[in-house]
Amino acid sequence: MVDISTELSGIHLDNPVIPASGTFGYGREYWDLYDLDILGSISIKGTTVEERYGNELPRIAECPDGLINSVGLQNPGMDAVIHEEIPELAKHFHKPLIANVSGFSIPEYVRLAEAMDAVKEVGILEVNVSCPNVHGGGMAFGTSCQNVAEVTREVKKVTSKPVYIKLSPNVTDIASIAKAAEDAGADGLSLINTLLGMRIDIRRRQPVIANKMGGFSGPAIFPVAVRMVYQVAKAVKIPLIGMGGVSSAEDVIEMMMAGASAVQVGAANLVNPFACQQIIEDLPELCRELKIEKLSDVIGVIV
Amino acid sequence: MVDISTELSGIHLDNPVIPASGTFGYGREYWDLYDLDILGSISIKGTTVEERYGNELPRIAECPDGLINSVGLQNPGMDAVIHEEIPELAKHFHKPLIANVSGFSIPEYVRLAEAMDAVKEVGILEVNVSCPNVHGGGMAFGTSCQNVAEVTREVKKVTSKPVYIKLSPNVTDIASIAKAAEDAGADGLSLINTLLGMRIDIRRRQPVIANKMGGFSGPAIFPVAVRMVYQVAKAVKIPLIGMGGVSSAEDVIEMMMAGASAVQVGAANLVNPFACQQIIEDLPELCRELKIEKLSDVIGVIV
Amino acid sequence: MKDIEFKILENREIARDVFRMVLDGDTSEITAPGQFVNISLPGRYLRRPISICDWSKNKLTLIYKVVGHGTEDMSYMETGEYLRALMPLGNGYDIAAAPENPVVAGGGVGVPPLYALTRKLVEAGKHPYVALGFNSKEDVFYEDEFRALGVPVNVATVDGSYGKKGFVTDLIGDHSYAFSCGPLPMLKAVYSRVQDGQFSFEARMGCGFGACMGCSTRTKDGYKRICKDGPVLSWKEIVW
Amino acid sequence: MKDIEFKILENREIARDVFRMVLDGDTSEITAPGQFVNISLPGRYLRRPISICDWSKNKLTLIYKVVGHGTEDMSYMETGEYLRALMPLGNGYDIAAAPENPVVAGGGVGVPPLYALTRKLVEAGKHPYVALGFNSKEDVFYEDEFRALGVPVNVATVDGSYGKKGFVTDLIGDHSYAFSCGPLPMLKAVYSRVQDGQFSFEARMGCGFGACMGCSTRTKDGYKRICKDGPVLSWKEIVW
Ligand SMILES: Cc1cc2nc3c(=O)[nH]c(=O)nc-3n(C[C@H](O)[C@H](O)[C@H](O)COP(=O)(O)OP(=O)(O)OC[C@H]3O[C@@H](n4cnc5c(N)ncnc54)[C@H](O)[C@@H]3O)c2cc1C
Ligand SMILES: Cc1cc2nc3c(=O)[nH]c(=O)nc-3n(C[C@H](O)[C@H](O)[C@H](O)COP(=O)(O)OP(=O)(O)OC[C@H]3O[C@@H](n4cnc5c(N)ncnc54)[C@H](O)[C@@H]3O)c2cc1C
Ligand SMILES: Cc1cc2nc3c(=O)[nH]c(=O)nc-3n(C[C@H](O)[C@H](O)[C@H](O)COP(=O)(O)O)c2cc1C
Ligand SMILES: Cc1cc2nc3c(=O)[nH]c(=O)nc-3n(C[C@H](O)[C@H](O)[C@H](O)COP(=O)(O)O)c2cc1C
Ligand code: FES
Ligand code: FES
Repeated sequence: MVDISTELSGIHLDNPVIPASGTFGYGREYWDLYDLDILGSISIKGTTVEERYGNELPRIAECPDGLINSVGLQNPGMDAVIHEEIPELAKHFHKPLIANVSGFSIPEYVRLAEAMDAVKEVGILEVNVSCPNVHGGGMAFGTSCQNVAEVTREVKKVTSKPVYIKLSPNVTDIASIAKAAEDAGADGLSLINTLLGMRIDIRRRQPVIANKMGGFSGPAIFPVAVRMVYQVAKAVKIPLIGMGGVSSAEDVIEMMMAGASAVQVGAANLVNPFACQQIIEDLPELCRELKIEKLSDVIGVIV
Repeated sequence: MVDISTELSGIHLDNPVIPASGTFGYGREYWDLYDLDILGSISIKGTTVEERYGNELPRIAECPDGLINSVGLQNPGMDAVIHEEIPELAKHFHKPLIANVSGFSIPEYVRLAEAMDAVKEVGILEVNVSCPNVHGGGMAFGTSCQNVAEVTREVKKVTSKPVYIKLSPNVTDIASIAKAAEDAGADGLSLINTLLGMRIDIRRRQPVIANKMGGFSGPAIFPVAVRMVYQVAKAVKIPLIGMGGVSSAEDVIEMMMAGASAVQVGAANLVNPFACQQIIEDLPELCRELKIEKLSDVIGVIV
Repeated sequence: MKDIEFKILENREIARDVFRMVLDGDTSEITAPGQFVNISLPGRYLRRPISICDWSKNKLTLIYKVVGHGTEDMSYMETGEYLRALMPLGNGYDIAAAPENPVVAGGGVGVPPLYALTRKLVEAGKHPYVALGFNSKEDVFYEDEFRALGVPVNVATVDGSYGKKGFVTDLIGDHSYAFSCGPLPMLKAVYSRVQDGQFSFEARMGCGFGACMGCSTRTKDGYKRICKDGPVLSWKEIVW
Repeated sequence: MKDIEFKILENREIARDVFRMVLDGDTSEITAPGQFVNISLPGRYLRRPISICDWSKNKLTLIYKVVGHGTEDMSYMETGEYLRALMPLGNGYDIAAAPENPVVAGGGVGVPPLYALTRKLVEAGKHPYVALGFNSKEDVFYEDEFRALGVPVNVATVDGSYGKKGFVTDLIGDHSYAFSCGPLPMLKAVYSRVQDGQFSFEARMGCGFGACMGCSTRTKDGYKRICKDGPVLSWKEIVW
């Protein structure tokens, strides 16, 4: 029997596979498709203090092996998420959730953390300091060590749940930002968020998406994600949730070997709503083939 | 008749298509395949002062819609390039070349610039401050505004040929680096070089390439390249050579609409040695379809 | 919603750049005309949304126009090949809400979903009047198929090369209730001439099944996802 | 070098995970056994280098082992499908340089190029002795085909389940001249037992035709590109 379980800050995960924030909503579109309890955890759609409509349409652009999105954190706001979405989701998923939150100021991050701290279903707080889709928003935080450290410190003060900072890949030196978060008390790190990308509709002579630029993700960014997970794993001691293009059981193992304790699957859910189910089904067999008895043994094996 | 010509710092190009440095060697592998004179220009393999063997094998890793290379600037050194390679190439290509050079210190960049300044076939000096494959080398220069400005200033002092600084995409804010180069006197900019990436062979539990990390390029990076060209075009007034994943006539036009005056084609040459020829053949017809009479009119049309 | 493998029974050009594809596979979950499928194509990352033109047991008809890479790929597919599609998606038209004599107004590749809609309206004992608009004679398709449903059909072309010269709206006048699908300017024009109705919209989609918020659009009743809460929106809720 | 479209005439498993593919297309540019082709596969960015096992006018035989995604894709291809390959690539073996009685030593999927080599040696009036090594009985292929060329053939398997138990080197003893292709440890072992010869190497390739320096390896005569200056290197220039 292959053991594919893993652990994040003391929380046991039956397997390392977690749908990534923003690609799984609050579970509604998936719970009729398969039993959500097969998942390691779920990272819910990025939640803000207030309800947000998000950016104008079009919000999606196709790319080679990926897509650009500029959803812009559309969500019903923290109160609705806590009182409506999470309780509904809890009927279908009975394990600790990952609450992904985005603020537009330090006090907002603090309010979000306080609110989520009180939600029993939330196992981990995932603090998104990196969404490139919000003007004047997360991007600024995510690209400076000082800001990341400050958000981390303030959020840590108001919650006893493990705090994972979700890092932006659009930086010169991701390891130093990771280190800053660790030094400020982060319990773990999630990486990577989307790369900033752009596509142009050459017929209409306009950017494909209304917001011009947006977040690029999917298999195309996998080599960048593996590199960053690897670099960060060498720089910090706290656990990492690796993501960026993961679409198969092989990708999960590659991310874990690079240094991730668990893995999120984003864009893949959109083009194949059964992606996570498939990956979880494939993992044990692949482990056997690779002679891995305990999957968590391979975390960070690459020197 | 569609006019697909363009211009770089006063140099007329019959068309905007230029094979990218490192993917076309010094032309030898291509001149039997098609008439090189159809090309807009050629950016020769990155040349260093001394001969370099480069990195250990394996140097190549496959990626979704791209590849990672860690060739490490293998080249016969400046003297051999100037006295053997360029004269040979000049028998097959009768237009101004782009001499791509890489130093390991400011004095080396200066020596390279001085040497290339004397070569009549060289139309443009492309100063690579961004190759991620050389430890202690180009990477450091390319990620700091100060260094980029200094290299630019010193190189400008010793050559009267147009100097194009080739920028690294592995930075938080490419526009500010571009601006620093422009302010220091750069005549133009080439972007982007490869993204730093990594792949792991999960069977061997080792990085695929000997050097662990390497330069990631190909269609996968196209959305990042378009975004950066667009950002830089908005920040500077000097001409840009856009590159990163360009593989079709449509890609050329997308890059130009983002702000590039000419376009380099890299990885595409490796998987299809006839790529540049094909693109040049396709351009006029595509222009007609898009009702573009003069291709250079679309440079930077995206506001 | 299922990810279903279909076998191509037919794939041929029926008007300029417009192809009809007939597929063999499980159609049992389709609940209403106006729903769509999201097609997976090798080498293209996103799926392509195409309306269900018609269906019967194990048979699905799509009509698509070649406008880009994905639809071009589709046009090269041959009988006997397989194609995967996530389906059925979207709400579809609500036939029960229709009055006795609705107008069915379609333009260009907005026409296909209206075929099964009209068939269903007729089967439900209603008497739709069908108005179809195209750019030019070579673009016209399915006029006869609509007629075969036993309903009055009128066609307009922008250049006047076939049917009446002008737009769909020139065929319908003012009307109390419309079912419509077509390009945005057409939808707007129809909208302004009716008191009520159901309109089908397009949007660039990430997922097509409601998960990504890529297609969320503002309505008078709050935001709605074109892919899941639409593509059909009611006259009353639309904001232009 | 041309990018040639081939039609698949045959593609079947001839040993465990080992397939023979026979292709119809232009082979006129092949100059020597030991050259290879670089195969383009839909959805895979890089091409896959596979040695030419044998060729005649418009007919090309490849033998490949399924070891990853690309070779798995190949194994699913069917007769009548098309496949593009850049070819011919590499230098190939120099038959003229061979003595009267060379040994031809191959291991696993290093065996295929040695087939055409042996045929050419025989045609050139030489008398090669063929030694083939495999892991196990189920992995053995082409023994009969080599024999049909009228040359002595011996087979070894690592587990002794077929032929002699042991390695290729156990079949050849010391020898003056070898042609060899196979896994690195085998090449090394053969190298150490001969005074001269030609050895075919593998490397991860970017282009396969000499442009990218992705496969450059150090030799006693300076660096050589496995894809262009190789894959066959001479005994004298190899550095391990
Ligand atoms: C609900 C719905 C139903 C549709 N029904 C039909 C139909 O029955 N017949 C038909 O011909 N067309 C229909 N369309 C439009 C069809 O989806 C596009 O023409 C098609 O996606 C274009 O793909 P492409 O690869 O050829 O174009 P490309 O421009 O190469 O596609 C690039 C990307 O843009 C998207 N895209 C491009 N145009 C559109 C568009 N108009 N709407 C949504 N996404 C687009 C593509 O899906 C892809 O992700 C429908 C669209 C929607 C949203
Ligand atoms: C000159 C030459 C001749 C060859 N001849 C044969 C032959 O006749 N029969 C045969 O079965 N195999 C041969 N090989 C090995 C064959 O190229 C690989 O087995 C094949 O590329 C694996 O592809 P994959 O997609 O299945 O594996 P994956 O591991 O999925 O491939 C990933 C990447 O690594 C490359 N790669 C993986 N293994 C190798 C390897 N051993 N050598 C070079 N690149 C590799 C692939 O080409 C691809 O770019 C030859 C290799 C070379 C260099
Ligand atoms: C449509 C979409 C919406 C997203 N929304 C969020 C979000 O709300 N919060 C967040 O932290 N990341 C968000 N992301 C980023 C993903 O969680 C993930 O970090 C990124 O997409 C890389 O993974 P992938 O390549 O598997 O998609 C979103 C991604 C997509 C594609
Ligand atoms: C094999 C290889 C070698 C390269 N060598 C160089 C080099 O010597 N100097 C340089 O400036 N860029 C070099 N590059 C980067 C390319 O010139 C180009 O900037 C990059 O690959 C992005 O373009 P692409 O996606 O079209 O390949 C190399 C790229 C590849 C793939
Ligand atoms: S396309 Fe994803 S929600 Fe509509
Ligand atoms: S693979 Fe490119 S030079 Fe050999």
